[in-house]
Amino acid sequence: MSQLVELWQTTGIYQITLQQFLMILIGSLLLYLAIKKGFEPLLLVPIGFGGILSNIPGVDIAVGQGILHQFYVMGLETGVFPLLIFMGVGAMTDFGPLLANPKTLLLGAAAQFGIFTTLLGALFLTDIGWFDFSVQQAAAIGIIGGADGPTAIYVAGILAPEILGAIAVAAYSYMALVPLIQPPIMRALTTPAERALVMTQLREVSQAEKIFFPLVLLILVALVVPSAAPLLGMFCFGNLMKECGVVDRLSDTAQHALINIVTILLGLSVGSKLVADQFLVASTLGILVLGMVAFSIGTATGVLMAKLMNVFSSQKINPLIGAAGVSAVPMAARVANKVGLESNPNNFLLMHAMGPNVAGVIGSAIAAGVLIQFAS
Amino acid sequence: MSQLVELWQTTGIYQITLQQFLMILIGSLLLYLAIKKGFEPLLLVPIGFGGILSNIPGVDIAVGQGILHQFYVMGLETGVFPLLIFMGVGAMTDFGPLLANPKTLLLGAAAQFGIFTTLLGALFLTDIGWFDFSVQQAAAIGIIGGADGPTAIYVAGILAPEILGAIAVAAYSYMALVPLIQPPIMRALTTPAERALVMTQLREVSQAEKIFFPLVLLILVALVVPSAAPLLGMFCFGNLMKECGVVDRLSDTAQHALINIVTILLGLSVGSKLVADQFLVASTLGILVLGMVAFSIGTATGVLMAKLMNVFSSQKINPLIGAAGVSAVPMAARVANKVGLESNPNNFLLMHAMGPNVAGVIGSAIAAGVLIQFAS
Amino acid sequence: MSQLVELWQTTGIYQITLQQFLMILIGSLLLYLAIKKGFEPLLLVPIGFGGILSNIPGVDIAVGQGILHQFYVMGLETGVFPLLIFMGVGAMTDFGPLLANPKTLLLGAAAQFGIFTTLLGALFLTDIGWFDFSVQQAAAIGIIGGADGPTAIYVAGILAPEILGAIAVAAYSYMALVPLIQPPIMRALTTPAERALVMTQLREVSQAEKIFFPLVLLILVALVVPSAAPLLGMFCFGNLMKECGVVDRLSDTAQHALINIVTILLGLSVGSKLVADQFLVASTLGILVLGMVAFSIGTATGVLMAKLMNVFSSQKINPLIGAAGVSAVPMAARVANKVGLESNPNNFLLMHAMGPNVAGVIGSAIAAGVLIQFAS
Amino acid sequence: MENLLSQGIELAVFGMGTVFVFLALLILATKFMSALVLKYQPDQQSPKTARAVTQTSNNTLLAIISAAIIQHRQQNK
Amino acid sequence: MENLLSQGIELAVFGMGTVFVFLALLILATKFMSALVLKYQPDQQSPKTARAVTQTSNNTLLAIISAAIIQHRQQNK
Amino acid sequence: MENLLSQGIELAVFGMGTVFVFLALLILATKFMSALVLKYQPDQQSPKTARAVTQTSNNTLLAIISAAIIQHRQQNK
Ligand code: NA
Ligand code: NA
Ligand code: NA
Repeated sequence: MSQLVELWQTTGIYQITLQQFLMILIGSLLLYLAIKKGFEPLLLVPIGFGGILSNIPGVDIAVGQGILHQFYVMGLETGVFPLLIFMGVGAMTDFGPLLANPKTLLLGAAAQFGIFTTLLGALFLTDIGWFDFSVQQAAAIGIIGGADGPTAIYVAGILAPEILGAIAVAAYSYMALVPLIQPPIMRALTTPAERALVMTQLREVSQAEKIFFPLVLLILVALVVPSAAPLLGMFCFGNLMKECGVVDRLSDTAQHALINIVTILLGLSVGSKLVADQFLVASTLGILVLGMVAFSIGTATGVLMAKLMNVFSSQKINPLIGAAGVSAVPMAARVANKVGLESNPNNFLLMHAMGPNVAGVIGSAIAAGVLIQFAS
Repeated sequence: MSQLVELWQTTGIYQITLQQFLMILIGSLLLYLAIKKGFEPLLLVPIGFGGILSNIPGVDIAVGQGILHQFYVMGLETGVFPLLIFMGVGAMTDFGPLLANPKTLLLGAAAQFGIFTTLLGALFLTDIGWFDFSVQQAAAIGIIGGADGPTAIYVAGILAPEILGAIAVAAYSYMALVPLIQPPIMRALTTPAERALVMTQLREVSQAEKIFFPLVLLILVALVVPSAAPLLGMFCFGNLMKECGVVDRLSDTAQHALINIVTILLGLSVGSKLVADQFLVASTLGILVLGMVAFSIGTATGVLMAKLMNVFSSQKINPLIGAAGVSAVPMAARVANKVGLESNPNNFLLMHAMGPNVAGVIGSAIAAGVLIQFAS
Repeated sequence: MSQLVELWQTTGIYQITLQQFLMILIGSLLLYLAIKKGFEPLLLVPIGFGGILSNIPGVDIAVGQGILHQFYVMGLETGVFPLLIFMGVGAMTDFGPLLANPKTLLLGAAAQFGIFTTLLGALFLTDIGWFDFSVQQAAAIGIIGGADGPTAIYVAGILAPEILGAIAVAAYSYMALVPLIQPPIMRALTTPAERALVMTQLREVSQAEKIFFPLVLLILVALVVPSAAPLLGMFCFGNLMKECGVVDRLSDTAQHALINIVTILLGLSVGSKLVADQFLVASTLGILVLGMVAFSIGTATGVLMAKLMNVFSSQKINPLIGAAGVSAVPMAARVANKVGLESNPNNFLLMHAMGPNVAGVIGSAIAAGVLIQFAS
Repeated sequence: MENLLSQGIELAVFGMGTVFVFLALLILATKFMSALVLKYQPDQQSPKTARAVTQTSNNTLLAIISAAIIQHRQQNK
Repeated sequence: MENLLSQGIELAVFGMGTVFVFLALLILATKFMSALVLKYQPDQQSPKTARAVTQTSNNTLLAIISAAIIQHRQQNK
Repeated sequence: MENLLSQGIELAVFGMGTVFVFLALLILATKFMSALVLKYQPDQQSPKTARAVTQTSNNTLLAIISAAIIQHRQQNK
């Protein structure tokens, strides 16, 4: 009889806490959003499933010798996983539209205002006593506004691993919500005439320019913001492998087998940070709200910068593509295209928006470098 | 001259022991069985070759800083390799036939009798003084009867790493021998009329059911047998990736590049446990014999359970598919199909046998969870 | 204001040293050679890029917790990366031409003279005080003459990791320079008539011979030079996977996803040894010169051995294929073919040269084993 | 040693019991899930089929292109 | 706490400043690089195009082979 | 330093000797193995060829299917 009691005490029904139950629901919600609603499924399926696994009572999965904790120690504590993802993303990125119209890089800069105003917002909320964020945490929260998953995870892993789970969930959820978040802001800040503006077609970009660009970018990073070099270095390496044309088999692997393997392991590792006692804290709510603010401000400043540039330049740009400066590649560029088509059915902005879109990746990586340098 | 002697003393001819020579022969035998006889070659080629490498005299390959020992420490001591394999197997598993006829899950339960009777057998042999197995070792030996390679390796790695080599060799050898071991038992326990029984065709299973099943399974594991959650969690994760339809690139990688890489490394790691002083012990013989007993009992109880179910149910099932409950996917299901065809050339049991076949994977993983919980 | 100064001091422009600047130029040179000139791009693109990353001032990339240093610790200090590459190379190697004409193995032996004379050369330069190489370093330098990248990196990683960067750069650069280095030597040592010699067509080799060969090779290594067993063991394992025909999915992965992933990581790891303070030392110059000498001597002794064999044998061999004995697969074999065609447009030596070519891989791995055994 | 055997018997009984209870529960849960799914999505078309259709069209497209090229070649002969 | 906010403002100002300065420099560097490339390789044909051509030929080849097999089959009917 | 050189010479002699002895033994072992194989499996057909045949049939099949689709299209025009 006593053995039956012992057996009963090993079950999850006996051991589960309300918090764990809630987290399993949240993990299931992430799976629902990913599978049914198509929210960034490549990351949210592993994160959501990992979150469920991490909250199973009575077994070490996300702590100690548990497999998800091992993945976390191996790849997130070391920064290896986000950097390898960034290499793969580099190998999938086409800088052609950016090279054809380099001034759109400024849009990628402007959209990073979201990062820094959110950082200030987090510190303000701490100042008025609503939350208790450190500068490191505030910086990690701000980077959600960079709208770039691996960058956010990399920065959070270095500056504030204790809130990594919430940050990753916020970053990927909002990236998926870009088609809902951005259009109202874009419409509010532009006139129909501005949205209908047709841009001149982009010039052809030569292979040589595409090969030199990642090297130019790398050298500039090395000279100006070395702390961004791990992120942008791996990104440029991936891009060079793609463009140089002599290591196609490596580039293919970086874009497929390697990035897929790392994505699975990274997603599960992030899921391991959804253990109830780390995730179900008041600050998570603050992170989710602040992340949304960061996205919205970035969208707005991107659009406004485009309008400002039109004041000074004769070659007009459609301000909608400024919103793509937050990154969220390629979702934000598609949104710019869609909103543009609403005002003018012959206005194809997709390729024009790809420039600020990849510029936003560079911009937020630079911002990440500054934050790591000064906040750590 | 003294240098020539020194040189001679570095050769393998000078250093090799009889035990090492024997183990090299055993490794070669495994390669022969794998290559010429088609015995589970995906595992037995790496295991056999790793076994030869591990017994090369005068060089550290399976110990110290040797490469195979590094693989072992990295992937088997941590449990990472078998769990990743299980994820890949999950991504290759189709639960359709099981969902169409869920009561065949009971066959997957019944076939696990082999595990526990073998555990008792090992302890009985210890009791009468023939061998000296601990409870942990007995449990690890029993799990051979689960007829599931990664489960056996995972359990042995946790409970009894010192006999991991023998257990893995036994598990994969007997899985390959299923077409020889099972048919006589199946024929002995059934009448020709029973074997000729044609089952009604399985209903179509919807995509939604296939998506929900791994989640239902996971939640039930979490609530009832949390200690089985690492194994079945990774399995369900792989299966969800396959079925959800939104992360096909991850599912493809889990089924190909990732599982292949891990299979190579796992096989070599297991091979590192074939070093002479660990493998050439009396207990290995006991393990081989007991493993065979475990398989046979599991086959028998699977068949008998099917007959028992037919007593109580109106919708009859062909008892041959009970034998597929040991798992050994998909070999055991094919055997059931083949034996069925002998009695009735129009009796296609393959799809019907796939249900108990994958049920057997779940059953032995649950058994593994119980053993890890109570024997470690 | 003081903050602006602080900001300025974080820039690379402020922190960069002349040495780092030089190393970034050298890294760029390697990229130029790889991309524009086609010098072994699969390795020199990652090595060159890694070299640039490693010399970015003010950020830890190649030291401490930096990503490239982590790759180095993970894969080069342990020997895992070169051994996995060797496995993949084994899975890509066809021993058919060698099996059809086994006596060409002697050419693969003769070409290793370059290794040992260079070792002596390095010690002689130390003796006369020009350099200060230890026996370990001299051995690692000599192995450049083996013309086999992973072997050179494996040996250097064990015997002299401090000069690994220079050795890898030399090895891959000279392998790429084979079409320039070898032909003058080959022409100098042969008469036009010798070069025009047409060899008899190779016999068909059966599948069974191809399956047994890696096992015969492995057993012989185990018996005679066990210290070469990690290298040749992994090589034979890869080859067996390819030839046995029952593990094609593992063989495919070893030849593609796995070797590509490891090549990326190995290249970056080697790049991490191009940090200025390790690479910009006098000994690097010595290594580069000695490596060139090693290649040249190996080429010469290969050709001379072929001529010597013709003295004693009735079945003549074209001495040009002796040069392929240095390995540098398949470049050296192609060079032999090309030089042969110059003297006789109907003289197709490619397949004949593949025999000594792969024999050279075996020969230098054996030499590596001896050096590791006696110099470490 | 007696102790070892009795420990084993206990393990076997509880183990086999857990396996049966678990899989019996899983039968119930699976049937319940299937019933729910069939109730709320009676005629859901699986995405797999949709994909297969696309692939077929692609193959058809390929065949058409091939045919066009063949015709083109034959005209140029 | 005052200190925390002022630290944040400093970080925001320097951070946003660095981002803008960097991307502005990158515009200049990119334009300079493109100008150099276009000056020294005005009509360089990209290897991608070359590869695409090869692939097309391969497909054509495939179509030809297919056609041959089809013809062969029809003749043997 | 004298010692260093003599150590090197010893290493070179033994090393080169080992390489030659090993590869000479490998020649013998290989010839012996090939002789054995040819004796016991004189006319073994390699699985590679079998596979190639299968592949060819697949391609033929593909061509047939393509032809059928083309014909079908032409009839429907
Ligand atoms: Na961004
Ligand atoms: Na089983
Ligand atoms: Na060589």
